[in-house]
Amino acid sequence: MISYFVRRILLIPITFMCITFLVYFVMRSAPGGPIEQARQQIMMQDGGGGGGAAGEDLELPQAAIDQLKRYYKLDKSKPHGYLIWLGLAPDEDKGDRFSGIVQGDFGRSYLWSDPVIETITSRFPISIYFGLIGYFATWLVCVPLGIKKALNHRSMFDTGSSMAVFLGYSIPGFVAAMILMLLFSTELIGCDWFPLGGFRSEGWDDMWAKGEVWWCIKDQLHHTFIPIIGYVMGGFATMTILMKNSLLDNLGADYVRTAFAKGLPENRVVFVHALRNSMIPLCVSIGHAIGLMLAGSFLLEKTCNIPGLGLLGFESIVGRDYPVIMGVLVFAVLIKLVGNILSDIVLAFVDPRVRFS
Amino acid sequence: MVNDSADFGVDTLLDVRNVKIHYPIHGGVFLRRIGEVKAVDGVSFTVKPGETLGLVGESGCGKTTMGKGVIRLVDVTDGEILFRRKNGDVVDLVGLERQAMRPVRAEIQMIFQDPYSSLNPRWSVGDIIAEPLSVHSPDMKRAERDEQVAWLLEKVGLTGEQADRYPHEFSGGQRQRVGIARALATRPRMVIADEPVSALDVSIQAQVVNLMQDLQEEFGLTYLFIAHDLSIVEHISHRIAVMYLGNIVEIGPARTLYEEPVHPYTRALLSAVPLPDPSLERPERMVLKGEVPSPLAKPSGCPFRTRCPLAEPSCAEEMPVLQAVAMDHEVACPIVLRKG
Amino acid sequence: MDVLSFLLKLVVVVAGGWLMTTRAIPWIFVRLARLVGFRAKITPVTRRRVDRFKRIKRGYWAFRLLSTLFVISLFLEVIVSGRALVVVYDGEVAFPAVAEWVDNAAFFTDVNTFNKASDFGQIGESEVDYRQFDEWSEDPGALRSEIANRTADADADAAEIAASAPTADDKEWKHKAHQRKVTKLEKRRGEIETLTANLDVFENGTAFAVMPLYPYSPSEFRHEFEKNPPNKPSFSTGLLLGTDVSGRDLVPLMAYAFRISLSFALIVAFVGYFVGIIVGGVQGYFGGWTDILSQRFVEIWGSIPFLFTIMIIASILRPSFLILVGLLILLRAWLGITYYVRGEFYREKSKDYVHAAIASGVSDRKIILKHILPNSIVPIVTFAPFAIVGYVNALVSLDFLGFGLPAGTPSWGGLLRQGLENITFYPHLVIAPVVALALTLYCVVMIGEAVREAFDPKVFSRLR
Amino acid sequence: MSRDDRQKLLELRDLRTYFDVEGRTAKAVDGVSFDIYTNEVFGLVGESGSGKSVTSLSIMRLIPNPPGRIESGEIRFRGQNLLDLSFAEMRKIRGNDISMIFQEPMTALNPVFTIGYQLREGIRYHSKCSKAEAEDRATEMLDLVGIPDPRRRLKDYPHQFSGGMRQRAMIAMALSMEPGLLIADEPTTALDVTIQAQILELMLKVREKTGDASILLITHDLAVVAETCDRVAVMYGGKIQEISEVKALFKTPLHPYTQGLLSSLPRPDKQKKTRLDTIPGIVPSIMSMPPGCKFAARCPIAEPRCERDEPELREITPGRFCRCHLVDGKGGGRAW
Repeated sequence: MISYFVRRILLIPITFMCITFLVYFVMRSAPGGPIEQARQQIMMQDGGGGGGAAGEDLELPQAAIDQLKRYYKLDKSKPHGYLIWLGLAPDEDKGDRFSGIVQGDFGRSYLWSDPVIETITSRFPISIYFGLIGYFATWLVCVPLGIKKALNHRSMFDTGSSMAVFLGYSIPGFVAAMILMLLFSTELIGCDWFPLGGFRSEGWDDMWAKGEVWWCIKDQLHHTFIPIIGYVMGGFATMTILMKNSLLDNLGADYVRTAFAKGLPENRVVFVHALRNSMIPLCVSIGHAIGLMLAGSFLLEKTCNIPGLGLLGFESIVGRDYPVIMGVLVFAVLIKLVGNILSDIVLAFVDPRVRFS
Repeated sequence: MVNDSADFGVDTLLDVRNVKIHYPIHGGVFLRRIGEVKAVDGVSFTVKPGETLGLVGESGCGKTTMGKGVIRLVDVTDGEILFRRKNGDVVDLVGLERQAMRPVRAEIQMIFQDPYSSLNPRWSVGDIIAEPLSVHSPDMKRAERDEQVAWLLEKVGLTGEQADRYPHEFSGGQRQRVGIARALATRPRMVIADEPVSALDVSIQAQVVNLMQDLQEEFGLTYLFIAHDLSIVEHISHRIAVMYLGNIVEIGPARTLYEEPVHPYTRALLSAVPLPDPSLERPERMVLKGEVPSPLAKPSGCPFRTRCPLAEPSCAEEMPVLQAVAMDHEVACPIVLRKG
Repeated sequence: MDVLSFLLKLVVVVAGGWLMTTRAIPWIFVRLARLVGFRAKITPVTRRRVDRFKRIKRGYWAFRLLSTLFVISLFLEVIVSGRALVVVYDGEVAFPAVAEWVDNAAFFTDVNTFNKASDFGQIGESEVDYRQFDEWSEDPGALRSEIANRTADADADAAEIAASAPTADDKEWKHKAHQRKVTKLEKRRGEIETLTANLDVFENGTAFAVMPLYPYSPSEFRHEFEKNPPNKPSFSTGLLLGTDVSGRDLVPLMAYAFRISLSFALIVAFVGYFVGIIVGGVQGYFGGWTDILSQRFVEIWGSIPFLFTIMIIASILRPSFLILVGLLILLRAWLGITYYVRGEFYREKSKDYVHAAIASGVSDRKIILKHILPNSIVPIVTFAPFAIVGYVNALVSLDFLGFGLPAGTPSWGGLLRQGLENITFYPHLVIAPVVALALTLYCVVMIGEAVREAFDPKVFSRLR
Repeated sequence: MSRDDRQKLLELRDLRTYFDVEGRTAKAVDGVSFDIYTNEVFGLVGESGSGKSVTSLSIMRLIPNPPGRIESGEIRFRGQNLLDLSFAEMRKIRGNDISMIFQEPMTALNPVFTIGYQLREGIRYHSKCSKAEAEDRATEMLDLVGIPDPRRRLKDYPHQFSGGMRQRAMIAMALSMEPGLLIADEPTTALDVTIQAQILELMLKVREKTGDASILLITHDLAVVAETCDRVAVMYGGKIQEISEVKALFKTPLHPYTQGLLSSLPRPDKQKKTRLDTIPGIVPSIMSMPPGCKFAARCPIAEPRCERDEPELREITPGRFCRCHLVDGKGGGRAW
């Protein structure tokens, strides 16, 4: 089993390099790179955008282009540039030091000129905040609901709640958040209860400094409510049905009959024997949930205007901010890979039968 | 064709020589080969035309793997399997390429244990029986093929009209009959029957056993009959080979083996078989201690020594070989032979 | 008359769609399958499952409804379009809507859909205004009043021109300007004459047009309203769903977006499954190192954060429909099913009926295609509806973020994006796509659940 | 000891257990009556679909519902009708007075709990003892069923046990409360012959050590019955066809079905027959049972009335019951 995990962990760098190289390659090959960006910026400043065709090279001096190329490693071959970015080849600009992802140097953002790593680490906790609350809220809803549905299979309650669950499945989380905002953040039906997006109110930091803790918490919860429902909507149908079907399967298992034959009461058989087994697939979902957390965050953070990693990724793509794009990608890939391993660890933890080999 | 067919007896149909079937086990960080399951570990026997050789043993002893190895459903690691074809050629099945194996497949067929999974649930019974025909006689006309299928169905005690039905419309015993009809479609010389009756009800078992015997007589079939049920094997077989952990421990004529078993394992196995007669005074039952060791961690020397009542320190040293105790009767246990 | 013809058209559309869906298309599929070499014969096992599916009313009717709607939507160019189905004008006959349909269906050729206005009794070199043509042909009085209006306008202008006629001592440019006005007026007079001459054709009935059910195209801007777009929905203006920020009618937008979304998802699911089944099948059937290596590859590939990657690529490529389909297939759609198919092939491969086939000398290709695949593909069917939901949502998400289909393509996600920007004042831009999306996907999920139930009915037997 | 001196432990009276399958009723158990005396091993033999397993589950009231239900009948255990008990009262009986072991030792144990946990659980539920006491009892039981190093093995999970060991653990679990009746539903079918011999021997030995439980042994294997049981009931088509002392049954089977079954077994100890005797035809489907005698269609001596009228289970000679129109008790049974 240990060798299995060692193998999995060894696969992380390989996977990581494959993916990042692929994206690096695509972005280097694509038109509209940083040079183009700089050129357009200069044109905007000079001619005010008046009739300047993008094709005219005259407006940027060759020396400047060369400098830019050098800065963005466009004068190197793609693999070489990639290795420099990764920190596995020396960077001339930094005195031939190795300085890249491996050393924790993600470069600087074009848009904000901050070090990428700082931008990401400042945004990351916000995504984690919503992701974790969302995930646990999903559990809180799905597990009891799934159990009740399984125990009342084919009853009115089951059929009725299935309708609701399927409706939840057919509406993506960000759309659900949008509906909620429409209903409860606008005057449409006269219930303007929640803010229209945002992570916190404007003056939150001031109020916090002033020690208005209650106000701050209230404000924070106020802003949290709608996005969290969006997060929950994103995964709750799958999880509820998984819980239900898994419990149903286990209730029909032979060992449940054995437990009854021992004379155990129904509650103990259902909630100890069957439930313990049917939680296994749910626990394993934690790794996937972490991956999904990020995918969902692109949409929800955009919808609810939450300045997390997802919105950062979105803005960086819109602004062609390559160092940030690559930085977010690195994070996304790492989160996903760690999530996969986490799933395996959880599985090994909850299921004594599992012996990876 | 094999060169050394000289020592291949004229009256031999199948000659299995020191066959080994090992499965590698991968493990470690880089999935290296860290060991192997020795499912079949040096098995030799011969089968004469028209006879039935029974292959018995407990689950995991390698009897099914051996059967599948003969028909090349699993890859043979080492050894030779010589087979005499209809035209008199002797081929080594182990060395044959897929393409070369194909025509031979018409002459060796197999009957499977599970009458449920051995028939494709989405095919009609007629299509199932016709498939080997369409592979081996692709030029056969549709009508002729249907005729063949109907004839085969009647041979196994079903009716030609049942060709359009699907497997789930049949009972277990009837399905097994379909399986037999499929095996006979290409008129094989040899049929490997892998526990053909153990999934069937008692009252149906006898029907299928009788059918198999009738067909053997009519078509001159040779059976390799694999089973764990000693009484059925004894009934249908001319000779019996007893397997334990990938090796044959005793081989001999059915009656002899049953009445005068020599190897301690054979004796234990026979004494464990319950008899359907409470009035029978049976000798002291020989209940074996413990269970069959995992083929992953096969004991050194004699594989049976961990459970053997006669085991001596010398048993751990080398693998016993089959030695003749009588005409056609061989045993792989030097201790018994020494004690007489 | 108007209502009657609308209802008539509606009945024709629905009945046609129904017949296509329940009769023609299944027939064609069966023929095609037999042509390719499948039996396309329903085995009793499948029969039982189909019967069970039919007994689950919700799912069955959702399937009928959705499949009919989708089949109908394949002919949207002749149902919801500003172009006429048929225009006849004095011996000129054209089928512009049909031509457009053919043009879109046969995307590899270029079918002419353009009909010059002047060829059809209207004025100008641009395309015929079919709605106006239809109005005139139904009621030549409309043309007459149009002529009257134009004449009145022209007369008024003539009077004004006459009044402001430059005298000899005016500057030359004034003369020139006057001359221009006069020329223009003459041209307008000429047009009026043409129209008057054409009045005949409209009056004696040799001009007529058949308009589609809803005579507006998704690409048309409805500027006939006084307010700047977006326009809110209202019955009085006839804008049932309102317009988007650029003034396009939401009814055709919704309809075309339905078709695009569903066909996108269907193609992605179908091709993705095709690839996934091949990969998973090869892994499961052959096993060994092929399996180990390709599984590692699948694992690495599956770790790509696909939404983010598609966003990056889309921001660079500005993808078309097909490129987006390709990207989604490449990065996601084939992956999930490989695990399943691989497992299923492993399981089926070890069953004795496969051994029997091998022992009979059946080739690998035949074993895979005729034995294992039919037995392992059936459960895959139960995943398909849920996958389709996923791909519709993926498209909506990408469109919403602005990295989806090219700007201007009718799309629910694009509308949602507009809706989010105008959420406070124009809620219809959120409500319309949400309702359309939710209803469509709800139907798909209903189908999926019914299929799952039909294939694998779960039982709860209570012990106490 | 004549049978009248012995106490009736379990009396089944006209038990009917039906299953509703796709709108039709399958009469899996259709009027089964028999008695089990204290301290005896009672065999219930039959082929698949004969209703023997459903009978045993009905006694435990472990019929999955839906689709199954106990339609009518009485199950008297020590004079008390189990079908009248509340679920709570029934639970006190299960595992305590009547316990059961199942066919599939692989799936009958919960994979995520240790053997020790599953053993202790039942002990503690019924005897309300402390955890340490339960642990001791569990260790003792494992030791009794011949599992070496029992205290350590208690910490193992079921998958770490082999099939035979799991069945031993099941027996330990079933006998830990010294039940009056042990129901063993095909306990050795999934095991090899040498292991089967071990398990059968163990079952008999352990029940003596723990307090002389009666055993209801359900099997399809007549030979197992011959080796282990005192009395036997033969089931076919959801009905008891014959009840007898084991020796008498094997000496002179009365019912044509029993006769056919016995003669179709290959007998290595006898002179070799070239062909086995067979029962023609197939087992009737549980969904469509014939109206008359369930065996009539396959019976070599059937008369027209057999297809029409269901025969009664009659006492032919004292202690021997047979459900056949044509058996009269005066040498009607054909010795084979």
